[in-house]
Amino acid sequence: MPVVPESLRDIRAQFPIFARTVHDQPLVYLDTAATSQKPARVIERLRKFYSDEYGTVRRGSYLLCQQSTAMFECARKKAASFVNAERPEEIVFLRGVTEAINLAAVSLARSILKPGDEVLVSAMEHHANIVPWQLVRDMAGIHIRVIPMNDKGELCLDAYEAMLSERVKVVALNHVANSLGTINPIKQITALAHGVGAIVLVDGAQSAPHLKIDVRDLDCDLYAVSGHKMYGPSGAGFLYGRYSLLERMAPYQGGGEMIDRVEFSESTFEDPPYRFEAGTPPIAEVIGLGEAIDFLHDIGLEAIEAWDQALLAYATARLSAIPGLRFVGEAEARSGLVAFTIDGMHPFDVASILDRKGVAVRAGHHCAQPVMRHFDVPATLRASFGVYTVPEDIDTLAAGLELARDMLS
Amino acid sequence: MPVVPESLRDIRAQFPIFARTVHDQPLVYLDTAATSQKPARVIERLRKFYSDEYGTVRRGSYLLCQQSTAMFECARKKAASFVNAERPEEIVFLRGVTEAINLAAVSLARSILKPGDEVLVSAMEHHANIVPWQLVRDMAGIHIRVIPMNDKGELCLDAYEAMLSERVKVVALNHVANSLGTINPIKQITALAHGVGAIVLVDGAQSAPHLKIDVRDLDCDLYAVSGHKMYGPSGAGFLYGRYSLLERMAPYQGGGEMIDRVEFSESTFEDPPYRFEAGTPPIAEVIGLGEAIDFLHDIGLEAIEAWDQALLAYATARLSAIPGLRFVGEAEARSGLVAFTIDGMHPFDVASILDRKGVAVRAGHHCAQPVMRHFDVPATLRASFGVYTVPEDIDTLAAGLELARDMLS
Amino acid sequence: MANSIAEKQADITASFQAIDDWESRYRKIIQLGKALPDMPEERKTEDNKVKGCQSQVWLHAALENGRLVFQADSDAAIVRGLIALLLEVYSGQTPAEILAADQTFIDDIGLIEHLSQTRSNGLSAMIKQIKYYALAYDAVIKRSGA
Amino acid sequence: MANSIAEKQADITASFQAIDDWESRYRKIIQLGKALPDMPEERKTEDNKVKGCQSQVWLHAALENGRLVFQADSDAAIVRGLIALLLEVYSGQTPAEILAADQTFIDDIGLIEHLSQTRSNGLSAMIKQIKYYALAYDAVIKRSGA
Ligand SMILES: Cc1ncc(COP(=O)(O)O)c(C=O)c1O
Ligand SMILES: Cc1ncc(COP(=O)(O)O)c(C=O)c1O
Repeated sequence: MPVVPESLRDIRAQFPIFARTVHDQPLVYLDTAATSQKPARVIERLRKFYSDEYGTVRRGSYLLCQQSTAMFECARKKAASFVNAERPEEIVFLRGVTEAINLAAVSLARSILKPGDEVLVSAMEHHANIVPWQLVRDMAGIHIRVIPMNDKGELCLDAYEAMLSERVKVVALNHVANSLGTINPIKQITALAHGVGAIVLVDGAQSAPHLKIDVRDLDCDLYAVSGHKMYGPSGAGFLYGRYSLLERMAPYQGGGEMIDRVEFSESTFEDPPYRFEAGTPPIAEVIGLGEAIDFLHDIGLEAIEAWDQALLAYATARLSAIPGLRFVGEAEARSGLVAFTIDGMHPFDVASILDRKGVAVRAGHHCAQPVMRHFDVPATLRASFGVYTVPEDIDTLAAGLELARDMLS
Repeated sequence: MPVVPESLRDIRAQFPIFARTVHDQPLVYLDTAATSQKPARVIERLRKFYSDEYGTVRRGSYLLCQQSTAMFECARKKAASFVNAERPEEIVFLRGVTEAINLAAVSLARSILKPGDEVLVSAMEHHANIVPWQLVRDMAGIHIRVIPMNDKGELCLDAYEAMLSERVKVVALNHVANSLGTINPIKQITALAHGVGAIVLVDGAQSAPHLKIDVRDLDCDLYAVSGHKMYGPSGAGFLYGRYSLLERMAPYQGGGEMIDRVEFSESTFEDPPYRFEAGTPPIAEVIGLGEAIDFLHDIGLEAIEAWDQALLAYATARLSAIPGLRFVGEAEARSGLVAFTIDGMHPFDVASILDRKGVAVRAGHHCAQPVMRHFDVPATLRASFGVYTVPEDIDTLAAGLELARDMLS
Repeated sequence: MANSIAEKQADITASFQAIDDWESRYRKIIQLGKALPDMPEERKTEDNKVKGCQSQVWLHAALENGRLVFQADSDAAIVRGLIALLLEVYSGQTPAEILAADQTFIDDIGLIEHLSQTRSNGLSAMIKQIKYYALAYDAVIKRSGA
Repeated sequence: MANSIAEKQADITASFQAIDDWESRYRKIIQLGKALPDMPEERKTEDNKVKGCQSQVWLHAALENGRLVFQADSDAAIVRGLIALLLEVYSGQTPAEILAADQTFIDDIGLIEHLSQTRSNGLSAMIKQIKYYALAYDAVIKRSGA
């Protein structure tokens, strides 16, 4: 059993939720890939902001507004440094990855994509990186093509290379697949895409909580993050965009503060990132996200990454022993989760029984129906890790799986 | 000076922000039209949810998720009853009014609007109800026409009637104008619009915090609300939509949980309201908004409406005495705010001096540049009220204006 | 004569409330599911599928002598058990009886108190679907009776 | 010879820090604004407008004998006062001196500590614009000098 490293030793105590029970059992939370629990300092940051500091952002001439604006812009700096952006203006705040990809798809369709252009997505995408492209497809006259994967859940890079041509304008894929745990070789993919002049959009929903992100090293053009999966409040996330690209991108939503001048006949728009932030943003939630980034930095992303790998190895070994259990997703490079089925048992039944033992895992298609069809399963069970996960959680999960087997067979 | 009614007597004590000072002065917060301060029970609801109850919503088979979902759907019921919708499924949660109108514009453009159709907006709209229509105009081939207003800031209903024809498919206007305070006669406007078969979208950003909303009585088709202006958290609001209309409307953002089935070739979508709620919603913020609605109901909307009118009358009388002060917006029916200029003084200078006296008012174009042009002013000062506003706040404002006059002339 | 819906619901509720640990209640539900006759494969059509469930659920209804006869199935064991309970209560009742029935009993058996509130297991979707059939057939009966 | 930027900044900071109530500081700023010569109307063009301000702000720059001469104006009195301070410090300096200067003094005078952080009064936009001009003319000088 791996030993919790020094920097994570007291982490669990910082998450108030673990003081509660579920069906009279201690909470074993293994659904961080859906959303993470929140440390006390993030909750306290929200309380303090709403209680003592609350004001709207931008353009107010009074102190509360100026201070809120300064805090909001400070969160932008934190987000920029979190992904190693060149400048804070490369960060657009929004609700999360779903909105980020919708923004990118619509904005690129309005400004850059031409009829006949191709958008490549991978076979292991979350619906959030499929449906937005379908929604703009007809309007923009583009084609969506799918980069295939093998049965371990790894992208076929040869096939990818063969698909690249001058017609390919966007390559959109996740850094880590939420249904499989696969870590995709973004740097390599980006280099190839740039060879044909394509823009690379990375869905970082699952990577941001676990891996050190460096958009300059990856050399990607757009990188989307959900704050609620990385210990921040619900309702806030961000899109990193290379500034020279953001400048070429048309606005997404229209409204206040994203405009320069409004006439009924026509409007002109602000520079990025403000052009993309129409209306009152999730002010407190963005400031809370800044706090979550500090929380992650204080632990150290190297330590987080290493612990995630240790948990993954332990879970893989521990669950392999369960009769009939088959992993779905066995890529060499993985992060954050194990997904599996157990012969003869429906994931929903198993999850319902686990719930009674206090274990929160996800049963379902994980918003990745094409992945389920690839592996020919209706659904899988997924146990995903956070900074608060300990090996004992995996043991409890394993014991629960044994009980489920007993009850269901 | 009006006397604070019984039901609002202790309200101020429920808002922790008033314990603080601004530049060593007590806080006089007169920018509720931009965003409201938060009562302790809303802040506490967030803390409790994040600390003891946090989970994602929909489709999880474990207790935290099921309970979060129940709370989230309970907030939907509260929002439905707040606007007197027929059923909870008529409520779509989103970030706020800006997103609501963008959703409506894009969705209607994708499903209902045809080239040559007309969208009427009023001359007193916030940019949030102008720019979204401009963004879809070219794609949909529609025309935007403007319902004029008179110099008191009232809509010209004769002109409106004359503009109505079978070509008009949407009439989009605010219930209360944020730059003028005008209350528009929505019921009458809706009846006329329905006479030519047009859909009526109401921007309720400024009405929801002050007036009792009854979408069935108004008979409007879409009604947009920002939670952060009505004592709820930032990051959450909702769009009411008549169910039979929502069913005809195409999805807006694509992603998880809004789909039924996803293939790379095509996807099918959920029924409303889920079709319009792609991705992880602002979970805690929606639940907090439900608490804010309870807060408003506990005070009683009649009392809130009456107090708002009392403050408006007092402010109008009190500020009329200030030499050179001109009101901008003198409609018979008004709510929530007074907007004005003072001869020879720039609003920005006045607001900066007021800030030093602890008074937070807004100086600017209030995201309504066409209104500024109509009244031929670069900007105005706006003092807007909330449930915590007392007549003494207006007195402090008036004293601050006198000081500004002294310093600036 | 068949027992009334209310009587059957009371019986089921009592029999579950008599069991005081969750595990035994779950085991009982799972047993009930096992005892439920399989639905013929040809009835497991897209049309008969109940939308909005994590597991697959099929429901088929037919009117026989003024009574609604339901067949249903699921690929998940616990859901099958719940289906067995629902069929025991509703199948063979008249549309009017079904429409008049209180549907909260499933909340009362202390097994799945929270499940029916969410869209997670398709139970509420299935109860809704049963009511829809009852409503539709009730209209049919009234029209042909007039 | 003209004083250095640093000296001027130190003088201004000291003179403001000597006043300890905000009202007197504001009155002084407003007076400085009143004393600022008006910018000719024909220079108040769209091109000379500084973007991102609540009040209107215009800035014009010209190179004279290797030194940058600025003219600026605003329709708001307090901003005019701040402009007067900026021109006193920067106008007449060489591009290289401006580029090398520390621009935080405006934060130090205890009047507008928070304003320069936000986009609210155009001050930061104006300082940025001054630096842009310095950068541009510095390049011009280097090229013509080489
Ligand atoms: C890979 C991936 N992409 C996108 C999303 C959508 O993120 P959100 O729901 O925060 O918009 C998720 C989370 O469910 C995800 O795991
Ligand atoms: C009338 C009106 N419409 C729309 C908005 C935009 O609301 P939000 O910023 O919450 O999206 C506002 C608020 O500024 C408003 O006053």
